[in-house]
Formats: sequence, structure tokens, C-alpha cells
Amino acid sequence: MPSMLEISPQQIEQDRLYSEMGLSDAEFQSIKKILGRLPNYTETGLFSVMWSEHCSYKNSKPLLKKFPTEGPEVLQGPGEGAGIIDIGDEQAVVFKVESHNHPSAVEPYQGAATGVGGILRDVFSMGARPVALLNSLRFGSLERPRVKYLFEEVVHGIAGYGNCVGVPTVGGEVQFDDAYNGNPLVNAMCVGLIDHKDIQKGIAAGIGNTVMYVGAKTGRDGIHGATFASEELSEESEEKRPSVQVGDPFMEKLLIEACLDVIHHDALVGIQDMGAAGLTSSASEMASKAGTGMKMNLDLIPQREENMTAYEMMLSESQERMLLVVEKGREEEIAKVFRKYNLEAVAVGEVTDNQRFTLVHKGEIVADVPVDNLAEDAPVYHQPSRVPEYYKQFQAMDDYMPKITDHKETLHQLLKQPTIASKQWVYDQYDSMVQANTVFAPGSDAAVIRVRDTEKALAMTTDCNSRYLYVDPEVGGQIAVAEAARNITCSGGRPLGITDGLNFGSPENPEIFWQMEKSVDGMSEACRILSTPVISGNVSLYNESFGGQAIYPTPIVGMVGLIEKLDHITPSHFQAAGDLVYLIGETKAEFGGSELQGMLEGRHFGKAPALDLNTEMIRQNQIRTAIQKGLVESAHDLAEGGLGVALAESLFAHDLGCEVNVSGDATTALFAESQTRFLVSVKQENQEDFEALIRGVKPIGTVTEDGAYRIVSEGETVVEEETSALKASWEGAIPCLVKSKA
Amino acid sequence: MKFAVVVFPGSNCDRDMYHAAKDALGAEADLVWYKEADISGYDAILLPGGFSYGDYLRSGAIAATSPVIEQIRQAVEDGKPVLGVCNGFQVLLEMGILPGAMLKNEKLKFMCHFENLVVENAETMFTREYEAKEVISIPIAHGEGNYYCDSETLEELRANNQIAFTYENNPNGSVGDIAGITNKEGNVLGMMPHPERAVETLLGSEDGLRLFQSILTHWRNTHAINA
Amino acid sequence: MRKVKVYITLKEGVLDPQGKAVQNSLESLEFGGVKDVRVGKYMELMIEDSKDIDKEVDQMCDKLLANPVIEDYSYTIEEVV
Amino acid sequence: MRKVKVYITLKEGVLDPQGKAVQNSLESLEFGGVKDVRVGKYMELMIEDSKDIDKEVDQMCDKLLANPVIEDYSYTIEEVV
Ligand SMILES: Nc1ncnc2c1ncn2[C@@H]1O[C@H](COP(=O)(O)OP(=O)(O)O)[C@@H](O)[C@H]1O
Ligand SMILES: [Mg+2]
Repeated sequence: MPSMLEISPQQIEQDRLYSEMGLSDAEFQSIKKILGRLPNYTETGLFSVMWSEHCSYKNSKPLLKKFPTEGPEVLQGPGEGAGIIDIGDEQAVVFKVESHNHPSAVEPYQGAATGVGGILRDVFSMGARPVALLNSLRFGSLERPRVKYLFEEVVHGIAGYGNCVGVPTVGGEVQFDDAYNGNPLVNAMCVGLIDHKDIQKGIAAGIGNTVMYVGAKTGRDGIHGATFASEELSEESEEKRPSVQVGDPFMEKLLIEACLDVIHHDALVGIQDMGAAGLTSSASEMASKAGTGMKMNLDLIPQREENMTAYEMMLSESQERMLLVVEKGREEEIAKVFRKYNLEAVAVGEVTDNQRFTLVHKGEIVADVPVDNLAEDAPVYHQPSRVPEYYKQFQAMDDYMPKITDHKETLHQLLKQPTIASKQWVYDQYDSMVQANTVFAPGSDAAVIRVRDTEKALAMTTDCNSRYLYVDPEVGGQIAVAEAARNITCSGGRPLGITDGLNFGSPENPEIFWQMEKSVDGMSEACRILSTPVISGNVSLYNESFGGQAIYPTPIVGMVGLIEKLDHITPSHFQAAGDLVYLIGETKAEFGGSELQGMLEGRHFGKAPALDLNTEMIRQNQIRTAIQKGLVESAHDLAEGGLGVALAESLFAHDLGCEVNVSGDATTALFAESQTRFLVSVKQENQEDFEALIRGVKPIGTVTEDGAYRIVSEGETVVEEETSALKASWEGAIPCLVKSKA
Repeated sequence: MKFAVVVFPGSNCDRDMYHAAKDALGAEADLVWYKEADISGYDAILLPGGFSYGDYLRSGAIAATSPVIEQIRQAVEDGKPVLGVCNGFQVLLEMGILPGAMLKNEKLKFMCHFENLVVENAETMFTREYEAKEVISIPIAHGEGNYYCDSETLEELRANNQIAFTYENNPNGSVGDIAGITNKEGNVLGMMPHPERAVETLLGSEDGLRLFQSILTHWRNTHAINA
Repeated sequence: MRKVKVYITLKEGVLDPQGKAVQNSLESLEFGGVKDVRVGKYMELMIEDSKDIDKEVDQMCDKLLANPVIEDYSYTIEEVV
Repeated sequence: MRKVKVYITLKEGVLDPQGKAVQNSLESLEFGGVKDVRVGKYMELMIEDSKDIDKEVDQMCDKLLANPVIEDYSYTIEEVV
């Protein structure tokens, strides 16, 4: 064994140096057992990253098993770079979400940018061309200077990377809440298109085949990033911080084109990106999946800095790198494909038959471990869970009823809440139209891109109202999936499946683990009933800031739907004066976790709005049928701020007006956040057909030309306001908060 | 007629340009990779948008030093139509084929949305299918589209009718609201807005299509005369 | 009045894709012998005289002009007549 | 080996929105007395020694590093040991 190692194996054990790398005593002992000896420094490093939560899911695996992952159209479920769903005509859609919360908290521009870069690689390493990006962001209060800085830089970073690589950023969501003051969330989702025949796998098959390295050189950046992402943020994070990973979208663009060329080459056996835990995870996973082993010569790894150690090379998270396995003797053919794009593909190792992961550096073996233990056999923890006190209290509370006197003023205030207000300030910075397929850019319920040379289109969205999840994780989890499906349905699509980004606090806190369990239960149930299998996802835990304040449970749902005919694409805003306005679904006095509650009380409590998943499914099917029959001019789901806000939003695109009648308590009618509700506009000539299809519905009003928003309740006008004035509140809020002096 | 779309490393509107010429216009078109380029056989050259060389240093600057540039200069000299959109426009400026330079947008942010353009000169080989002073809707998508030239140059551009398009509501601070200019000879057009993204109503506008039709009409006319 | 010149560079070890692109381009323009290029920022500030101008400029750099996570800075202060 | 430091600034008369933005931010951070800010580029090049290094650097700037329509440049050359 090597002589030049910095620190002896004995010392690692005696001084418990492994704990600084994030390994527990028990974990270290089981590594010792696996090897039958003490691991050296490099080997300890390999295990520490592969067994981190970020790579091994050791705390979340038992929960992920609950997700339904199968369906007749699923071509690839969880387990590869991204999941794949059939869309007919020998084509399929590929998608996944990924978090970059910790890096973004430290260096928001690069953290967000490299998050986009990473999720792109997950998708194009499957052989798919990335066709759309979305992002789901959570920030604290914009009144705080640090939050404002994070917000501006994260958006800037997403734009900087996505715009440069030429993949349109078509959608996403941004929510603001004090729960994220110390720990922002940055989740990016990528959607790709692929022909069935091009689907790739990240496997190192074929004994004797060559392992090749392509892309950026390896530097000392992000060493131990995966471990970093598996701990709470603390003052020490600043100290521990490795040199920050900087993204190079130009390199990524070259890699996309080169990889999409190389997948058509029959000498290619397997391909995988180097994501978290870099070379270690991509190499060991490729071998483990194929049931082979791998031997690499680290002297051959392209290096950006001098005198890098094996440990540093293996744990580096330098960006824009890919690992390939190619048929022995055909390396030059592959290298040639990359050379066209000024990229170098270098042979760095070979596939072996001994199921070991062996690394040679400067003529010595610096690591030699069984590859399956490294890649697959991380311990699995079943964390204890406990019902939080706050939840018991919330359940025992009387229903919360806000007291409103001036509904018009309340509507203005709601439209100015950053979570509801127009996000144009954000998405105007994203190139949402490159590739020339974007039918609905950001600003609609779901984004829609057409599939070139077909009659089809894809609808996509990310959703998660974490306030509901906080007050009731199970119902909140159901709502997150249902809401995503509503957005797809309203755009004219049929939901195909989801990817999920599970963002939580520390799983070692039993109350947080309980939130995780319940959220996953709720999401799983919704996925089953709405027939949307989970095909990929990501887990980000330990989202807690200095002082142990955990974020709201935030399991983001990324959903993709299929629109079968371009004619079915349906906008979310009203189209023409004279059209009838329908409110589909019942409204109850449900305000727990609502935007209005947060605005008036400064916190969220009580019960989440109720959800009946069967009703949800039936209503969505009805609306989809009505759309397909050509009876619907616009469809919009009711979300934060209830009917009052949804009506206003429906008017802004074409500066229309509306005259609407509501019954019962006006505050409830306007601002309650009852679920499974839709605002639909229908041409007068289609009234009969529409009402025959969705029985029992009656129009609540009409779209008008005069640019005035008018709501009458029980014969009394409760709101009368110029659409333009409402729009000014809605459009002005975020630019104003960003500009305001700290 | 045959279009060449020159693809630089980092170009990302190359396929959009190709589809506009091929599918929307119905002409022949090829994507030509900058390294192996022989563009002498093409009738018109399209320089697409994107981030050639990552927009590092200055947008368009590094592309403007690549070997294919000499062939582009030749095409310009031969009087062929050469259209540079967005990054393509920036390349033409850095090559010195069009006067002026690009600065960061006044508000320093990248912006992407539809803008109204005014057709200032409807006599060029790129704009003949438009009416003079017609207002058209074309998307922009750029972070460095703030066109700058000194006042003398601006006078000259005006005097020679080189300003092809202006913005109705200047989004980026460009001098004289300039969105697109031609060279003196009129066979080179550089513009920041993306006509290739506006060739289908499904995607929000087909106002850009007539720009490509203009090139085709011009080519047909000159070739009818030659024949 | 003082003229303050601030130089901002990427920390050692931090990837500089821009520098790399410039270096490659110089090479292809046949400027041999260019071994490394790093691209940073240069700012000129005109500031009114004050006793603590050094401290003030340090603070400006720490708080705004440089990003301490990835950048280093230095500056010079000149008298203006 | 020589270390060449290149300073690129916007020509006088060319508007500098970035400089303006920095100035505004400094003001809102309550650094009074900042009268003007101009933002440019600073590059460090490591170049092998040669007789005509001055001429070479001039050419690099003219051909690539600076855009003469909007930018001026200057540089210094240092010996590296
Ligand atoms: N919450 C989740 N739900 C479903 N699948 C998940 C979830 N988290 C991770 N996965 C799946 O586990 C696999 C590994 O994920 P990840 O470690 O994020 O991959 P990578 O490191 O390649 O980005 C992927 O196939 C991913 O889709
Ligand atoms: Mg992956």
C-alpha cells in the first residue's frame, strides 16, 4: 500500500479524523469490516462522500420506497440520471429536478448557475436534448438586505447559465417566507426530448473496455461538496468552505452538442455526468450498476492545478465533466467526435472483472475497495419520528376566520404580496424562447413547448405551497401534486408523471422526520390517484440556518404533461369580452396556511384546506374533456389568494374587465383557498354544451370590455376597481422591493 | 437559393435560424460548423444568435477572430446578403463590418420579451416586404444590446439610410433607439431582435418571416435579371 | 479629491473560464508563449478626501465591489489636482 | 517569463451604466463622497520573454483584448522570477 499518504490509517482511527469528513463511528467501523483493514486517507474520503446523505439517501431511502414509480408509459424510473416517459411516435420525455441550496446560500450566483449546469448534465447524459428548464425558488423576506442579495444573484446565476447554453427557461415558481430567511432553496428542473433508440445508460460494461474522461479539467473546487450539502449551515460553513465551484456554461454547451453526437456512435458503451462526489460517484456507480469493477490511473486525469492528491482529485466537484466507457481499441473514434468541439477525451482507466474500485497514482495503488460496498451499501437509517407539538395544537384549533372590512384594499394588498405578485422581474431575465418552441413562456399556469414536427406539445410546471405542508404535511403533500396537475390540466395537457425535490431540515430531528414521512405519504397517495408516477427526484436535507431554524417542509413537485393536439393548448387568462365566467368547485371558509392569514397574522396556523383526491381527478378529467372538445377559452386554477386574485390575474394579459356575482360571505368567496377549484371562461355559444358536460355549473359572471373589475355579493358591490390599478399593484411589488434601500 | 447558417462554438440560435430559412421560408439551408466551413457556394450568410465563446471578453469578440471570418468578409465583398442576429450582429460589429459597438443593457440585466420595432428603411434587401414605418412585433433576448456609436457615426447612419429598425420603446439604452443597421452598401444587416423566433403565429408572431422573404425576393429578382 | 484604482481578481484556484477562452483565442491568433490569462475587474473611483479613506475603500471593497467568496482585491489611492 | 497587467477602460464620453450602478449602490450603502465610478477590465497574462514583448502586447490589445470603438488600454510588464 502507498507510502506517500499524508496521514496514516491508524491516525485516522485514533484521532477520529473520519468524523470531520462526515462519517460516524459506526460507519467507520463497518468500512473497516468491509475492507478487513483500516482504510487509508483516500479510501476514507471515498466512503465519506458516497455514504453522505446527498449521494446515498441513507436517511430518505425508506421513504422514497413509498412512491409509486411505475406506469404503462414509464420507460425509466428512478435510478438513472433522469427518468423517462413515453410520449408516442417513438419519442419520450426525460426530466429531473435537482437542488443546489447550500452552494447558493454561500455563493448565490455560482451556486444557482452550477445547479442549472448539473441538472442539464443529468438529462443530456441520458441521450436527450434539453428542451426546457424550470426552477423553484424559496427566499426569506425581501426586506432583508442579505435575502435581497441572494434573490437577485440566484436569478442572475440561473439566467447566466441557462441563457448561455441555449435551453429556454420556461417556468418555475418563487415564494417568499420568513422560514427561508437563513436558508434559501434553489431547485432546478430540466426537461429533455429523446428518441427511444437513443436512450443511454450510465454503465461500465464489458471487461477490458476503456474509461474516458471528457470536459473541464479537475481542480480543487468543491472538495467535499456532497458532505457539505449533508450538514446544517453554520458559522463554520464559511471556514470549511472549499474553493467555490464556478460554472462554465460555454464548456457545457460544447459538451451538450458533443455528447448528443457521441451517443450515435456504436463504440460508446456507457456515459454519465460527474455530479455530486464527482469522479468517485460517477465511476463507482457505473461499475456497480454493470456488476464490474474499475481501475483508474489518476496520473491521466486532466488537472487544472499542480500537485493534486488522489484524495483531492477523487473528491473534487469541478463542473462540466463527463465519464464515458467505450469499446477497447476504439478510443480514437470517440476522441475524434469530441475534438470537433475543441474538447479532449482522455483514456483514464479500464473496466475490470473483479468488482473492485482501484486507483493508481504515481505508480502506487492509493485505493482499492469493493465497488458495490462503496456505491450501494451505505447504511440505511430509519430515523425516529414524532408528531410535533405545533401540529397537535393546529389540529385542535377553531377554524381561523379573517376579519376584512375593505375588500378592495385587501385585494390590492394580496396582489402586492411577493409570493403572489408578478414575477416578471425574474423571468424577463431568462431567455424563455430560444429553440423556437415556446408556446407559453413564463406567466401562464404551465409552460407549454411544442414538439417540433408533430401535432403535440408538452406542458410543464413546478409547484409546492409549503405553508400547507407546514400546517399539515400529509394534506399539503397531496395538494402539491394536485396543484401541479391542475396547472397541466388547465393548459390542455394530461399529467404524465412527476419528479420531486424533497427539501427538509435535519432528518435527525424526529419532528422533521415526521414531516418528511407525512409529506411523502401525501404525495404518494396523490400520485397514485392522479396516475402520475414518480420517475426521478432529489433529496436535500439539513436545510437549517444558524441557530437551528428549519425551513418549512418543501417537497417540490415538477410535473410534465402531454398535450395531444396543438389545438388543445389553453391559456390561463380571459380572451375576449362577452365570454362567460365559471367557477368550478366548492368554496369553504378555509384559511389555514393561506396567503391572507400570513398577511394579516404574520404566521401560518390551523388546518390546511381539505382535499378530496377522487373529486380532484374527476374534475380535472372533465375540464380536460371540455378543452379537447373546444369548449374552453381559458382555464386557470385557484391558488394563493383565492378567487379574488385568480380573477384579477385572468384580466391582466388583455386588460379586460369582469362582472362577477358571488354568494355567501364575501371574504370567504373572494379569498378562501379551498382546493380543486378552476376559473374557466367559455364563449356564449358554447354555454349549453359546456354545462351539459360539467353538470350543475352555472356562470358566475362575464368578461367585460370596460377594463373594470367588479364583484357583487348578495346584491352589494364589494369590489369595484380599474383593472389597470390592480395590475399596477401586482406588477410593481417586486421591482419596488428590490429597488428599495435596505 | 441556398442559405448558410454559420455555427460558432456557443451559438445557440443556429437551429432556430435554420428552421426559419428552411421550414418557414421553404428555402434550402445548411448548418455550417465554423471550422470546416466553405461558405463560398451559398447565396446568403446567416450569423445566428447565442453566446459564441461564452460571450467571454466581449460578446462576439472571440468569434470575430476565428478563421471563418475571412470567408464572411469575402461574402460581404461579393455583395451577398449577410444577416447577423443578436450575437451575429455583435460579431459583425467586432469585425468592423458594421460601425459601432455594443454595451451592456442600460439596466444591466438580460431581457427577453417581445418588442415593437419600427421599420425605418423598407428599401433594403432585408426589409422590402415591409412597409416604411410599419410596426412589427419581434422578440429580443440579450444582455448586451445597448448599441453605441459616436454622434458623427450616427449622423452618417442616418444620412445613408443605414438604420433599418428602431425600437418603439427603447428597452436597452441604444443610441437613436437603434435595433438594426445595415452597411453602406446595404447587403449586411445586423440586428439585436430575433426575426427567426417570429415566423409562426403559434409562437406569438410571424412578423419576422417577411425579413427572410425579402432576402428571397431580392435574390429572385437579381437572378431573373442576370438570367 | 482622490482617484482610487481598484483591482479585483479571482482567488487562486477559482476557475476562470473567461481567462481560458482569451488564452485559447490568443493562441489561435498565433501569439505563442501566452502561458496563462486571468481576467478581473478594474475600477476607478473619484472620492472626496477624508481622513479614513483607506478604511473606507476597504469597506467598499468588502461590502460591494468584490465578492469575498471568490475574489481578492487591491487598490491604490492617488492625489488628484 | 513576464507578467503583463492590462487595464482596459471605457473611453471618455462612452456611458458606463455599470459604473453608475456601482456608484448608486455605494451611495445607498452610505459611502458619501463618491463622485464617479468607472468599471473596466483588468487582466494578468503570463507571457514568455521575447525581444518585442511590447509590440506583441500592443497587438494583442488591438486585435482582441480591447475594442477601440469604446475602450482604451494600458499595460505594465513585470519580470517574474
Ligand atoms: N425524492 C426522490 N424521488 C424519486 N427519485 C429520487 C429522489 N431522489 C433521488 N431520486 C433518484 O435517485 C437517483 C439518484 O439521484 P441523484 O443522486 O440526485 O443523482 P445524480 O447525483 O446523478 O444527480 C436518480 O435517479 C434520482 O432520480
Ligand atoms: Mg446524475
